[in-house]
Amino acid sequence: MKIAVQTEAFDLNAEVVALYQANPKVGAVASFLGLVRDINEGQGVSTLSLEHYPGMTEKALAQIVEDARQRWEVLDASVIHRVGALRPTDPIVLVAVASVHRGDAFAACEFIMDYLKTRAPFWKKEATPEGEHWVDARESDDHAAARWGR
Amino acid sequence: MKIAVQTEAFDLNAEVVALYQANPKVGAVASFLGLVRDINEGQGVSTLSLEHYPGMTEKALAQIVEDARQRWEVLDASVIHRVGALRPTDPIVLVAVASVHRGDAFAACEFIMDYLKTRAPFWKKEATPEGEHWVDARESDDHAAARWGR
Amino acid sequence: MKVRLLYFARLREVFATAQETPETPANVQTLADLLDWLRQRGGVWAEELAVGRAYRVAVNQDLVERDAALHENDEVAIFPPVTGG
Amino acid sequence: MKVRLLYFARLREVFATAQETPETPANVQTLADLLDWLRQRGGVWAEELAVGRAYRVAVNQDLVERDAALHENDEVAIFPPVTGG
Repeated sequence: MKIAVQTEAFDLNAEVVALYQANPKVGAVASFLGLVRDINEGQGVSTLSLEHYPGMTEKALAQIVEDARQRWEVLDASVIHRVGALRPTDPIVLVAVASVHRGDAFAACEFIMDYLKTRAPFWKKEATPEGEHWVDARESDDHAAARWGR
Repeated sequence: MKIAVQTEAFDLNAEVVALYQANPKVGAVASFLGLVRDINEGQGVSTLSLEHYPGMTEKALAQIVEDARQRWEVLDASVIHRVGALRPTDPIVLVAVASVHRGDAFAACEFIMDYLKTRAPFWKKEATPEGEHWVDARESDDHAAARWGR
Repeated sequence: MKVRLLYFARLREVFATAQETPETPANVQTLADLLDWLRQRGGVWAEELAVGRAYRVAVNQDLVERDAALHENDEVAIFPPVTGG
Repeated sequence: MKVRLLYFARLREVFATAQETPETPANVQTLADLLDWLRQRGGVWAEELAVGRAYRVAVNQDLVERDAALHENDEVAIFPPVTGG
């Protein structure tokens, strides 16, 4: 299991290969890449700054992955989240889950993303030509996490 | 949209980057990698041969992706399936879907995989130290596809 | 009518042929008729294509039901349930 | 009792502080008590920490409910709803 919070970009291929190459039981790897969207749609370049709570972040992410392991057959998993200054089309987060079958891999990967969105202490601030503002939490993220039950 | 059937390995990173780098609307890429499992668990190396129906395969995959586009907001998608001789830990199939939000990306990616498993004309033959046999279709794959309704 | 028949995977091996282009009798109008005609060959044809056996048929590269109509020069592929992915 | 208070994101900016280590009065036994005590500072403290405002609290890096008990040297973090991913 790999949990990382970092400013650097990550290599999707390297992370996914690391989950399966040493384990011939792995039949499925589901992965998710979250990217900075250009919500201004070309109206000037916007940037995003990501802040986090060092220590709690890693603990929260490890707990979310552990929760996923309790629910589905997870052979290995990686969660990498970037912090610092990012621009449109930059990758923000990678979640990858290796399992025997695809159903477990998909479910665990989506579960981890939904919980990360509502429980991992990251905050986004957006800078546009009109000024800076903190990004609001989305109610739809609470709904997405709630549908997994407890 | 990219649909490919090929003997060569593919580059997960290159395929995923191609889905988002030119489109700053993309906020989410869900991807799936299917791999050859070593079902003999070390009891001698097994190999898998994949046969397909040229022409129909590409048509069936394009139709499955089109069906996904009708159901979810899909900005772009790639499906690459290998044929020929493969060994344990070799990637067999890649499905990657780019969308604005993660819910659409996850659903469309899993839908494409479920339909590919039941509608795209590929067949696996396995060679083990005990001999060769065609891999049986799994009833669980029919159930997985059926849950999406029509 | 002339149709192009393709066989894949295990059925290609059992029938010992990958394709043929037979001239079918006039009473072969639908896929069901064609399957009846093939079963009359007996042996592995009767066995593998028996009603209730798990196989799939595509006409012109689309999966179809047994009542599909056939036309001159159609490409009809008969194969086991697929196992890709 | 001494607790370590951390503020993040918008609340860090509004409170104009990232952390403090106050000595709380004896009647502060739970997180709810601590929040009451902070609200007594008035101004942005009363406003941002008002009951019903959307903020989260973690004690020793676990998200907790308002009735959580506090202990000497606990790390208490107060922050807006998270927006990562």
